[in-house]
Amino acid sequence: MILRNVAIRHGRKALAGPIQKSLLRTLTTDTLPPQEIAALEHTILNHNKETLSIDAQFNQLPTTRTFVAPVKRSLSRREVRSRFHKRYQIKATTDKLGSEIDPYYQPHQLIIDPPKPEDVTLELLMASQSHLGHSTSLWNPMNQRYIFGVRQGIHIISLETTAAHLRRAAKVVEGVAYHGGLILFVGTRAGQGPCIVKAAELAQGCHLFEKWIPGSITNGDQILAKCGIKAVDMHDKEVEGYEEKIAEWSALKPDLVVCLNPLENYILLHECGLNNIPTIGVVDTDADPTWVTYPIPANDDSLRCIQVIAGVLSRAGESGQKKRLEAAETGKVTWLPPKNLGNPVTEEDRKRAAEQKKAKRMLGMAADGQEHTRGTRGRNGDIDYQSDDL
Amino acid sequence: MPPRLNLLGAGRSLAARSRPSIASQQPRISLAVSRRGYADENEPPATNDNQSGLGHVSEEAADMGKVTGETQPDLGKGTPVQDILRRDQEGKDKAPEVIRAEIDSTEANASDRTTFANLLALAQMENIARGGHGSDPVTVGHKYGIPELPLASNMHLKRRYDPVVNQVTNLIMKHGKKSVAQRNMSFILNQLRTAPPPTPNPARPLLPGSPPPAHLPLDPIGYLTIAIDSVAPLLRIRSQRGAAGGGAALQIPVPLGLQQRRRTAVQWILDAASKKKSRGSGKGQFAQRFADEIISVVEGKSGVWDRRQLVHKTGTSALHKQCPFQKYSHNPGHPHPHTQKNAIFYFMGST
Amino acid sequence: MKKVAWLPASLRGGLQCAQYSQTTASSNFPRRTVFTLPKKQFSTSSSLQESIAAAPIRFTNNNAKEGEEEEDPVFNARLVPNSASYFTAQPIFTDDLLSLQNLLQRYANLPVLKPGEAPRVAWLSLADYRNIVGETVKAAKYSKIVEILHRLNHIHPSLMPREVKDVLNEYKRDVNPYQNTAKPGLVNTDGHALGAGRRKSSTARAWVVDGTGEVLVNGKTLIEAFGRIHDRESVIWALKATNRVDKYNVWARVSGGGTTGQAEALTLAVGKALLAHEPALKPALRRAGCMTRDPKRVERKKPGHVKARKMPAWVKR
Amino acid sequence: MASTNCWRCLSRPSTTLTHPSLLTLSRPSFSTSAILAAAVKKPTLAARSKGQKTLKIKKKAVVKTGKPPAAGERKAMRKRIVLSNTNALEVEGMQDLDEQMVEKLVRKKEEDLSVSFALEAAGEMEAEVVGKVVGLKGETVDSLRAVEAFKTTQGWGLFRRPGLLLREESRELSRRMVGAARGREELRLVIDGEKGSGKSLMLLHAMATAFVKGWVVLNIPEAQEVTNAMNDYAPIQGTTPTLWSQPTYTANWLGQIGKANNAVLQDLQLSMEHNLPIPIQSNISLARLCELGARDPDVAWPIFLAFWAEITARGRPPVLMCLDSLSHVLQNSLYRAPDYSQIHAHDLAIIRHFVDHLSGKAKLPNGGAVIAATSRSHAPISKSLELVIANAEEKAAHAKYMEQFTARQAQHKANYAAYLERFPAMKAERDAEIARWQQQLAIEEAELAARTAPRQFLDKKALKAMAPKPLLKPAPYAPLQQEELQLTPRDPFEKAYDARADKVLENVDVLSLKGISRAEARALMEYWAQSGVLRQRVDEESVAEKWALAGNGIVGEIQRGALWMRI
Repeated sequence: MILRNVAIRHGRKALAGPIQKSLLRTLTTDTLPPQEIAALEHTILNHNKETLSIDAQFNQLPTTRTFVAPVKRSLSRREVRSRFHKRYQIKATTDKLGSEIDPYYQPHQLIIDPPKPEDVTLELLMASQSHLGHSTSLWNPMNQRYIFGVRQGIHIISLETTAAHLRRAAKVVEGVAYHGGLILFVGTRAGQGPCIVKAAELAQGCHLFEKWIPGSITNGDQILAKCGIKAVDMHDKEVEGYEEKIAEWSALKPDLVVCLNPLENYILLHECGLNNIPTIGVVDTDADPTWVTYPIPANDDSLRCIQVIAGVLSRAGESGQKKRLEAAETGKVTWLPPKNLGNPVTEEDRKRAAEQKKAKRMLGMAADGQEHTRGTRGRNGDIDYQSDDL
Repeated sequence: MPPRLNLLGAGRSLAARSRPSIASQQPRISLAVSRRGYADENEPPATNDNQSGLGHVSEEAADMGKVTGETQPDLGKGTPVQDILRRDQEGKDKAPEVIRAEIDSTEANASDRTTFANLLALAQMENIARGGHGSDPVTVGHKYGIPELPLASNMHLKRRYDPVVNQVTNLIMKHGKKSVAQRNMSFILNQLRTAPPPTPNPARPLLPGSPPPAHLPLDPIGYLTIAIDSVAPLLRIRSQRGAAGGGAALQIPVPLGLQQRRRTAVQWILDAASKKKSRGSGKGQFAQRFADEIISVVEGKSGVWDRRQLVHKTGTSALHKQCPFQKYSHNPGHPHPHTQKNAIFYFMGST
Repeated sequence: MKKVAWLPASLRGGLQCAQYSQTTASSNFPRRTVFTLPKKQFSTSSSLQESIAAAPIRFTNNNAKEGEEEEDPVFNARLVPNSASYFTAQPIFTDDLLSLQNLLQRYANLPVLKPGEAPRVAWLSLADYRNIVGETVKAAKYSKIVEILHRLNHIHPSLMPREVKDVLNEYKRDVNPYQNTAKPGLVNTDGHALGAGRRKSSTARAWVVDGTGEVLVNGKTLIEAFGRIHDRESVIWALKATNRVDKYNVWARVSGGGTTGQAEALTLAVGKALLAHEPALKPALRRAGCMTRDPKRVERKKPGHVKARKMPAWVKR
Repeated sequence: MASTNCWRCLSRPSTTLTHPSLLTLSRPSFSTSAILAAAVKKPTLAARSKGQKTLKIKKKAVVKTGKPPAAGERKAMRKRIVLSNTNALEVEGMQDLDEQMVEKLVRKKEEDLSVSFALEAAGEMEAEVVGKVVGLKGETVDSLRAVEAFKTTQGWGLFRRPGLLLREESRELSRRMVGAARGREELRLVIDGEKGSGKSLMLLHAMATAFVKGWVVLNIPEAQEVTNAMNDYAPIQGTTPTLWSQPTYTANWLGQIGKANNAVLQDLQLSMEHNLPIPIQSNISLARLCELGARDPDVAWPIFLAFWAEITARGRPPVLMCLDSLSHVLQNSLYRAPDYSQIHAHDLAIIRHFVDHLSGKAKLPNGGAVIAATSRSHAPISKSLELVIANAEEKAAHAKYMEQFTARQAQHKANYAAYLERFPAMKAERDAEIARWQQQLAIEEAELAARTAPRQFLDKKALKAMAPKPLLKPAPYAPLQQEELQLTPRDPFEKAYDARADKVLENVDVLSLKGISRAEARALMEYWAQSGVLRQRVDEESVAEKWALAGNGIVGEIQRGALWMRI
C-alpha cells in the first residue's frame, strides 16, 4: 500500500526520468484515501493512453492548416497588464494590515517635502548627522568657534551654532527671494543633484549640480551667451517688448549663491567675491569659513544633512517668493528694475520712431539736393534702410 | 484531444528532457514557411483530381498535347472560371453552388499534397523519439536534421587544420607561398608515415604519456606534435641591458606560452634541416630533410636537444643568480611566477 | 505678518550690482552703511522695509533726477533666466535630462521586458541632438540621456504610458536602421536557391539545388576550377560542415580576384543559398564561418611609398 | 714555334714564314689600327683596383664538404619505387588477383546464376568483385616491376603491399581482353581520361591480368623515353623508308621482357630457324634468347625480331603490348636523320612495331591486346588523337541515347493507342460539360437580372471566351523526333593533324575513363582505412565529401585529397 502510494505520489517524476536519491527522502508512511488513489491511478493510466501510445501520437500530428507557429511560452500582454493591476489592488488592500509603525526616516521625504526653517531642531540636525566634523588632523582652525569638541578623533560641530547660522542663512535667502533676487543653489557632489533641483524649484532660483564652468560670472557674456533670458513684471508674468534690449543684454549674475560643498567650488566662490555676490556655504571643520559670506557649520559629507540644509533654505526662498507676490498683489514692488532696461517697446513706439526718422531724412535730403547732386547712392541706400525699418 | 492531467507536461517543466531540444535556437515555423517557396501549401494543386474523369478544356488539351507531343495550349488563355473566381472573393460568393463546391474541394485538398505537412510530421516524430510530446513546438527550418552544436573544432573555415600542422606550415612558408608550404607539409607527414618507426633515446625522453614508438608512424601528426613539444624550450632568455649594473646585460628567463615554445622548436628544427645535405634530387628534398630531422629529434640524435638544454641551463643559472620572485613581482610581462617556478623545476628534473 | 530678515548692506549692493549694469558706482556703497546699520538689527521689519525701499529709490533719484522729470515712471520689469538650469550653460540639455529623470522616477515600478526583448530603437545621435538643442553637449553627458531612454524603452508595451511613448518618439531617429533586415533567400518553384558572396575582389553567385553533390563552377568541375584541395574544400565548406555534401548540387558563377578569393567568395554564396533551403542551419553555418564576409581588402598604395607601406630606400644625399 | 734555322745569321731562312701574326705584321696592310689596338697594353689588375671602383660584389664561393654523390645516385633516389610500407597494417581478408578472381571479374551476369549454383554446391560464396580492392601476387608484382608498370607518382609506398581497385571499366577491359584471347584476335584500345582518372593504373590492371593469365607482356613504360632522342640510334639497312633502331634501349627492353615473362618464356623453346648475326643453339628457351639479346645491343634488334617471330608462331600464348603516354609517338620524334630532317616517331623501329599492331596492320595470330594510354601530364597535344577520342565519345553517347529513344517511342505509341480508345468518352464528357456551362451561364444571367442595386455585371464576353470548345475528331499521331548522330568534323584549317597518326588511329577503340562511383570510392577508402593510412571514419558523409572534392570521383584526386594533402 505504502509503496503504491509512493509510486503514485512520485508518478510524474518516474515518468519524467530516472528516480533520484532525493526521492527517498520524501518517503512517507501515511496513506491516501482510497478514492484519491483510484483517481490518481486513473489519471495516470489515462495519460499514458493518450500521450504515450503511438496512435495517439499520430492523431496528434496536426494538419498544416491547423498548425500554430511555436512560440516560446511567455505571458501575453493582457496577462501582464491584468497581473500588474491585480498586484496593485492587493497591495492597496493589504498595506493597511499589520502593526502601526512610528514615524521613521524615509530618505525621499527630505526631498519630497523639505523641512521649513521653523521646524529646524537640534534633534533634526543631530539625526541628520550634521554635527560630525572631520578628523582633527584635517581641522581648519579658522572655524574653531563652530566646534563643540573632539570625540574619537573627529571634531564635533556645535549644533546650536549650526542652527543659528542655518536660520540666519534662511532669512538671507528669504530676503533675497522677497526682493526678487536670483538665487543659485550649487551642490556638485554625487547625490546632491535631487535636493539641489528641488531647492531651486521651490525657491524659483537656479540649480547647478554639474561642474561649475569657471568664468560663468566673470565671463558670463561668453559662456552664458546661448542661455535664454526673459523679462517678467511684478506678478512674474512675462512681458513683451524687451526683445531688442534682451538681445544685447549682458549675462545675468546670481544675487545669492548657496554652495553646499564650498571645498570643491573655490573658483565659483572666488568669482562671487569678485562680483560682490553674497554666498551661503556649508562649512565643514576642514573648510575655510571666510570663503563664503554666510557660513553654515555642518557636516557636508552627509547627504542627509545636506538635504536638510538645502531643504530649509529652499523653504525659506519659497516663502520669500510668496511674500513678494503677495506684496505685488497689493501693488507694492519690492525690487527695482534694472537701471537702463527702460519701458517695453510697443507697436506705436516703433511707428513713431519710423515717422520721426522719415521726417528727419526728408529734411536732410532737401539740404543735400540744394548743396550737391551726388548722393543717389546714399539715397538709394537710405531708401533701402527705411524699407528695412518699416 | 489533450490529456486530462498532463503529468508528462509537468515533467517537462521539471526539465526532465534528456538533452535540450534544438528548438530554442531555431527560427519560427512561420519564417520557415515563408522562405520555403515551393513547400507552400497555398499554391493551387498541380492537377485537380477532384473533377470527374478529366480536367477543363484547357487542361485536357494540355495533357492531350503531352500525349501527342504537339505544342500545348498555354493554360493562361482559356482559364477555367473556377480559377478566376478563386482570385476574387466576392465573385466567388456570388458564384453558383457547383463551382463553389469545386473551388472549396480543390482548396481543401491543396494542403495534403504539400511536402510541408510531411516535414512537420517528421519533426514531430523526432520530438517523440526525443522523449518529448507529440504536440511539442515543432520547427521545420531544416530538411535533414541540424548538425550537433557546437561543431567539431576543425569544422570552422579558418581553423580546419590541426593547430600544430597549421603553425608548422606557416613557419615553413616562404614569400607567402602557402600552397607550396602545404605541399611540403604533406611530404613531411608522408615521410614520417613511411619511415621505419623510431627508437627513442632514454637519455632524451619524449613528453610523458606519449605513445610507444611503434604507433607513431601511423599517426604522423601525433608524431610531429610529440617531436616538437618534446624539444620545445620552456623559457627564453631576455637580456636586459645594464640591469646587472655597470652596463652589463642581465639575463632574465621568461617563460613561453605553448605557441611560442612550439615556434622556437620549429625554428630550431628548420635551422638544423637547412644545414643538412639533401640525399636525392628533385622536389621535396627540403621536406625530406625536415622529416629526417624530426625523426632524429624523436630518436634523440638531433642537435636541437643541445640548444634546448643550453637555454634551460642559462635560464636556471640566471634564475638562481637573482631572486626570481622579487624580479617577477615587478615584471609585468610575466603574470604567474609560480607556474614559471614549477616549469623550471620540472625541466630541472627532466634533464 | 512674519518678520522679513534684515538685509545686509553687502547683499543690497549685490542686488543692485546685479541689476544695474554699472557696478563701480555701488560697489563702495555698502562699506559706508556697514558701520551705521548694526544697531538697527533688532528693529521691526516695517521700518526696515521702508529703509530698504527708500535707500535705493533715493539713490536712483539722486542719480537720474534731471533725466526722469519729463519721462513717465519706469515700468517694473526684471530679467530672469528662462530655465532654472541657466548657470549650467546648457539649460536645454539639463532640463531634458531632469525631465527624463523624473519621468523614469514616476514610472520606475512598471513591469519591464527582459533585456533582449525590447524593440530595438536607434536614438538620436549626439550630432543630431547637438543640432537640435544648439548646445555643445559632451558625449558622456548625452549618454546619460540615452541610458534613461533605453530603460524607459524596456517598460512593458502593454503598460507603456502615453507620455512616455511621446517622449521616446521625440528622441527616436527618423529612420530606424534596425528595421531593414537582410532579405531571406528564396527558393524558386524549380527548387533553385541563389546566394551571392564576395571576398577580396571576387564576386560569386551560387545556385543550390537538391541533388547528389555535384559542383560546377563556371561550367567546370571542381578539380578543373580549383587546383588546390584547400580551395575546393572552401567552396563546399557550408555543405561539408552541415553534412549535406551529397544532398545538394551547386552551380556557381564566380569572377574577379584569384583562386583563394574566388573559393571563399563561393563559400559565402553557397552558405547563403543553403540557408534559403534550410533557414534553421544559420547557427551551424555561422559557427562554421560560412556566414561571415571577410572585409579584408588590398591596402591602398600611399603617395611617397613604393607599395602600401614600403618606403623607397634611403639614399645618403 | 721552334724554327729549324738559327736567327743570328742574316742569311735568308730556308723555311718561309708561315706564322699568321708574322704574316700580318710583314704584309703591308691598309689599316694598322687592328695591330695597334692589339698592341695596346691592358691595364694591370693592380691599376684597376687602385683607380675606378666597380659595383661587382665578390660572391663567397660555397665550400663543398664531404664527397659528392655518385653519378646517377640522386636520380636513382628520385626514380626509386617503394612498393611496401612496413608501418602500414596488413589488410586481412584481401583477396589476390588470381585466375579465379579474373574469372569472377569477367563473368557475365546471366552466366552468374549457373556458376553461382555450382559454386554454392562447391560450398564457397559468390560475391560481387567489382568495387573491391584486390592484392597482387608476389610473382605478378615482380613481373610488373620488371616491366616498370609501377610509377613513382602512384603512391604505392604507403601500403603494406600493392592493391588494385577493381572498377567497372577494369571489368570491361578484362572482359574484352579475355574475349580477344578466346577468339584469337587482338584487342586494339586507347585508354583516355582526364588527369588522375587512372589510365596508367588501367594499363597496370591489364598487365596484371595478362600476367595472371599467362600471356606474354611487352610494355613501353614511357613513350617519351623512346622518342626524345636520349638513346643511341642507327639506321637499319635494307629498309625503305629507313627504320631506325635504338640498340641500347632495345637490349634493355628485351632484358625487361625476358625477366618479366620468365615464367612463360623459359618453357618455350625456339621453334624455327633465324639468321642472326651471332650463332645460337637451336634449342634454347625464349627467355635465354632474350638474355642473349639483352647482352649486347648490336644484335638486340635482330634478336627481338626473332623473338617476336617465335612469340607469334602457332600455339604460343597471347601477347599484350602496352604503351603509356601515346601522344608522344603520334608526332615527329626528336631524332634527326643525317640530313638533319626530323625522324617521325613511326620510323623508330620499336614504335613502328607497336603502332603497326595498334593500327591493325600487323596481326597477333595467337590473339592478345595492344593497349595505349594517353597522358595528361607533360604530354604534347596531338590533334588527331583528340579528334578520334571526341568522335568515339560522341558515338558512345549516341548509342546510349538510341536505346533510351527506342524505349520512349514504344511508350509513346502505347499512350496514343490509349488516347484513341479514351476519345469517345472524352467527347461525351465534353458535351456534358458544355451543357452544364450553358446552364450555369443562364443561372448567372438570371441572378444578375434579378439582383437590384448595387448592380454588378459579369463580363459576358470574357465568359463566352471561356466557354469550352466542343471536341470534334481525335488529334493525329505525331511521332517522336529522333536526333541524328553528329560527329565533330575535321577542322579543315587545322595544320596540326598528323597524317600517319590518323592512319594509325583510324580504327581503334577508345576506353574513356570517368570518375569512379561512390561505392567504389567507399571500397577504396575502406581499404585505406584498414591499412591504417586514412585516419578518419569512412561513412556516407566522408565518402560523399571526398567524392565531390575530387570532381565527381576522379581517383587520383580522391587519393590526393584523402591521403596526401589532408592527413
